[in-house]
Amino acid sequence: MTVQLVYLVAALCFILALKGLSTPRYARAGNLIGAFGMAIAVVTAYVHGAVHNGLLILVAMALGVVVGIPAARSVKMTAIPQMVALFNGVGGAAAALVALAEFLAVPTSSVLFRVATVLTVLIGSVSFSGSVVTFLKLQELMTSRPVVLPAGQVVSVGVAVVSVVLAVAVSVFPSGFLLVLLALAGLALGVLFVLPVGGADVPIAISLLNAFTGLAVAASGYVLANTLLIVAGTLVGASGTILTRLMAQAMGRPLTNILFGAFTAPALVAVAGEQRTVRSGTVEDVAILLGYAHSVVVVPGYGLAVAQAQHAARELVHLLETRGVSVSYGIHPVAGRMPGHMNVLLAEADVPYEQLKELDDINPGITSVDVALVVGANDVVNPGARDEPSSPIYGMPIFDVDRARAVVFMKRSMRPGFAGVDNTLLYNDKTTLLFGDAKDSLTKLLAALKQL
Amino acid sequence: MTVQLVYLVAALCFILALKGLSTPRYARAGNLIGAFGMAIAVVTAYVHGAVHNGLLILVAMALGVVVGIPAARSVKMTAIPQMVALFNGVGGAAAALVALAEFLAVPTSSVLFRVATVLTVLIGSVSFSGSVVTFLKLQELMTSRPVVLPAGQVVSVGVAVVSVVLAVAVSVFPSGFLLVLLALAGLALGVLFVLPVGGADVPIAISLLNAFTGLAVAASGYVLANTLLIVAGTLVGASGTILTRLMAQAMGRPLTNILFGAFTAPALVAVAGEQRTVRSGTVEDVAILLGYAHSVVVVPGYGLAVAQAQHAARELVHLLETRGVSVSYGIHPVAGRMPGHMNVLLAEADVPYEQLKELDDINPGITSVDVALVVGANDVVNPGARDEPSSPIYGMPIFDVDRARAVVFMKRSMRPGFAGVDNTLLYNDKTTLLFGDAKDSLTKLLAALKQL
Amino acid sequence: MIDLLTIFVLAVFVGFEVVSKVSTILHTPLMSGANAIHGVILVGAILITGNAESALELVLGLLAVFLATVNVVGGFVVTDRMLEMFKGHKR
Amino acid sequence: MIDLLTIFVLAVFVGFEVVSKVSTILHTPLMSGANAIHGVILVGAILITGNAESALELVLGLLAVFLATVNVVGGFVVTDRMLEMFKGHKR
Ligand SMILES: NC(=O)c1ccc[n+]([C@@H]2O[C@H](COP(=O)([O-])OP(=O)(O)OC[C@H]3O[C@@H](n4cnc5c(N)ncnc54)[C@H](OP(=O)(O)O)[C@@H]3O)[C@@H](O)[C@H]2O)c1
Ligand SMILES: NC(=O)c1ccc[n+]([C@@H]2O[C@H](COP(=O)([O-])OP(=O)(O)OC[C@H]3O[C@@H](n4cnc5c(N)ncnc54)[C@H](OP(=O)(O)O)[C@@H]3O)[C@@H](O)[C@H]2O)c1
Repeated sequence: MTVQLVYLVAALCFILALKGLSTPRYARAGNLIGAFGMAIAVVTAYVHGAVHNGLLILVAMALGVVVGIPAARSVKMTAIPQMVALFNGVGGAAAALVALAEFLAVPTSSVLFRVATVLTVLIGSVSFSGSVVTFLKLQELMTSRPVVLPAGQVVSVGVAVVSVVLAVAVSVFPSGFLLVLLALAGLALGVLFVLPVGGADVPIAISLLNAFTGLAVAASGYVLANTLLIVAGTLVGASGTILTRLMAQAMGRPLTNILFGAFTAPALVAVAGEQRTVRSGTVEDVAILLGYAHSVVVVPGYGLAVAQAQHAARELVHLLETRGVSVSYGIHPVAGRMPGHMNVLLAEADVPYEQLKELDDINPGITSVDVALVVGANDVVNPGARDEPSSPIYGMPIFDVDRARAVVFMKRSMRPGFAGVDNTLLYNDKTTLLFGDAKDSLTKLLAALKQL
Repeated sequence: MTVQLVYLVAALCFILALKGLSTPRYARAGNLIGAFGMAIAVVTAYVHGAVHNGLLILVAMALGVVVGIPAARSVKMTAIPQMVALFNGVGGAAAALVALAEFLAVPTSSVLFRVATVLTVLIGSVSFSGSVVTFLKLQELMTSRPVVLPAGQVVSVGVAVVSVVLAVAVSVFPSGFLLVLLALAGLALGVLFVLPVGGADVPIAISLLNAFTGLAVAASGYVLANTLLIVAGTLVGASGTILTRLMAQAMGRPLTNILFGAFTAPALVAVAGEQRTVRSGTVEDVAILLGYAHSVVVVPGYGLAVAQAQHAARELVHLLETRGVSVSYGIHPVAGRMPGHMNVLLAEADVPYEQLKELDDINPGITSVDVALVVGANDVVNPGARDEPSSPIYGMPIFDVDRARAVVFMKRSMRPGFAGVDNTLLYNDKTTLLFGDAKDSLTKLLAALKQL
Repeated sequence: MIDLLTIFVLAVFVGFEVVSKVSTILHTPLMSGANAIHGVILVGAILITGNAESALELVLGLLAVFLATVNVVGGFVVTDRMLEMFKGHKR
Repeated sequence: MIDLLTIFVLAVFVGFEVVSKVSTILHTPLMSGANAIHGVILVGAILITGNAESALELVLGLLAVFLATVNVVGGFVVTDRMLEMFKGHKR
């Protein structure tokens, strides 16, 4: 009874944590409340439930702490997505293992119990292997482009069918062997699910896998008849689902297209742009343009994150401000590697929160902006998304920097952005291109500005 | 098992009903879904649970239908609050009776069960008697002014203490007699709670009693170990609490002040205004003022509801529009007898939804309004709420009609509005007063306008 | 028992969250709609009466059934009437 | 059983409602915060391991405890790090 009460309090803490995390003001407090709930639940489980093997459990937990804390402490802010993916994967694996162990202990219980077991094992392993692949992709240990295996769709459907058959089989005849097979099928399914998802869409896949792990935990709650696991898992499952949908909406694309787009989309070939002329400037040109402007908007993107140029950008903005230029950052919801990622990166570089402006803050006044400085962004300023219904990214809200007085692009080449769509703004008369790695360019620009 | 599933579906319907009712678009569908959930739950309870007395139960339900439907069908829209109060009261009484009957059947169960029983009986009876008193007040079968009994506060506290003692006693020694005493104490408490609440605050009290009945139903769910009652009752309890708070916020006053204000507030005496001059106009003056205006804002209030002048107002507006005057209604959130009440009344009079404007729609453009026609409203246009920190209604958002070019007040006398605060706008040079019942005045005004 | 408590806590959150952003326009229908929902006590009243063993229980139960029915039927009908009026005027 | 299902349904609503209006700024921390919460599987892992009777169960259980601990600890710490950065910059 008291144990159950503690679990209830922990569940309450988790709800409050999610509530807090959805409002900037209480986000940090929310996270701490969540951690508190977790702490009391774990201590209670240990005190009350670790009848045997108490010491071994402690050792395993200590090992987990030794691995988890330094990893979480040292990870670079640009690498957050892959870290989240890993943590998610191990959570899924843990859920699958718990269900497996419980099944080995009491294989002969009711059908409902077996269904819950099967769900936990299957979803947990999908989540684990899928997360590992997203990790590999984001860490660039493998290509981040969509990987479409030969006959990939057929293989995927085949494995899915096998999984369902195994799942039904285990629910009917309890068999440890079949359950292990099911786990293997789940692992394969997770890999097949994530392979065709391309680089910048990976965060969406992570979010979905996060929701999956939540569901696996909830199902394991049925297996163990533990209300806390049910409530917490379901909360994460539901909120993860909604979050995934919100992200897809912020990108202006349906979820199915994001996840299965690689199978169906005609391979996008960027229209070769070499025929058209572009104006490439020197660092000095751009320094003059910026140094004598009245108002500047900086639009950072994926490239800034890759180049880790956030600190250089902050310094540049600071220098401009001391020269009396009014500067703000235009933060697109899906700029970067993860929704909201730019905010985190710039916050890390100590950029005051108030300088970060959203689409609706920037666009209405954009015509009176002297220079829009686009640092490693591309799709989020592509006028095609606004004007060309045939464009694959048509409908995604963009920063209307083509309506500013001048545009400076910092990128390394004429290659298109993530969506693989050519950007006409690169060929616009207003536009000056400054080729090179974003961090290099910004550093040089800083030096040049100081000379002015 | 199947019975429980039906109850779960019903609970789901209730959640969806509440969700629907919070968005104008799905409100009606939501209500129907709620009714559907109720229907399946009741049928299931009858089929499965009416082991004996099936026919008698049917008769009782038929009687309920015979009473309830005609009442709900025929009630005037101005009388909605008292109707809701009555329905709420009978619900609370039913919950108390259920708990009482269950207690008589099995008095010797656990303490937790008895605590739930005691809560149901107490809250249910408070809700019943309180609702009856609000009904009497709103129906004007008794004074709608706050009634402060001699030593009222002492008596209330005394009855509350007795109730708590009885509640604890019954929880410890199961005694039907004490439980009946507790029910009586609850009835007294309900009366004492509502008596000091004044006319226009009564809706808040109803909303709170609504939440109470929800809690009583939830508690009765514990008594009967019925999840549906717990979920539905709690939903109503929680949403009723939030709704009560939202209403109090819309009035710009803390809840405690609304409920217990009569005990603590210095009796407000309207500053006698006879020394100051007011300009009272004839119907013809006002007709000319309105007929040749470009833009008019009509601000209806409590008085319009009392006078049932909504149809006359609609006709007037229509006539003005055919003369080319642009007219909109300014609907204050707490105008009328109930929050949102004006919307219902005007919707009944077939006023197009789009003409109903809120504070934020009207106030920014108010300076270019030629005439603000205030029909039976007072507090919601009192500039004191905006300008005089010492005013009891300071902080309530108002329509800034004093900034319009001219103001016409339709009321019967110089008496202040509900809050008992004098309104300086009545003495303003811009203001023309048209004394008389709102419906009469509007009808005469219509006739005069047709002569123009 | 603890499950019922969990259900209670979760239902509190659902109620709070669902209603917390509603606009004042809908306060009246929402109040009366919620009012109709607590008429679900009718289910309890039927169960009690259906198993009543003494005359007193029966009388109390039948009274509860009657009152709860009034609450349910009246609540839903009056809410529907209000909302019907709203509906005609929207795009 | 049905109680657990009710709890599930209610928790779904709570999750949906609580998260449905969050701004994109907070998507990343919210994702990683939710991630930490599903590490509650640690509770299950402890219970399983604490009652393990065969060596296989014990090994599986301990592995689960280790992995779940990584999830919990890492998740909360990384979320806190992110939010700490946000915090310094607001009024
Ligand atoms: N944030 C999310 O959650 C999320 C999730 C899924 C999908 N997406 C998608 O990701 C895209 C994000 O748009 P975005 O404008 O931020 O990025 P983008 O359109 O992918 O463009 C990034 C640009 O940065 C340049 N770049 C790369 N590395 C660089 C470096 N080291 N230095 C300088 N420039 C570099 C690239 O050009 P070069 O190669 O020529 O240098 C590229 O044009 C959108 O299509 C969005 O839908 C985002
Ligand atoms: N709506 C809600 O939910 C709610 C809830 C609680 C409290 N309140 C409070 O109620 C007040 C509502 O403000 P309000 O401006 O609508 O009303 P009000 O300030 O109470 O004023 C109503 C006016 O109507 C006049 N009147 C009454 N009967 C009339 C008739 N038959 N014909 C013409 N005029 C008539 C009265 O003056 P005469 O007597 O001189 O005619 C009175 O000045 C606010 O103080 C608000 O805080 C509202």
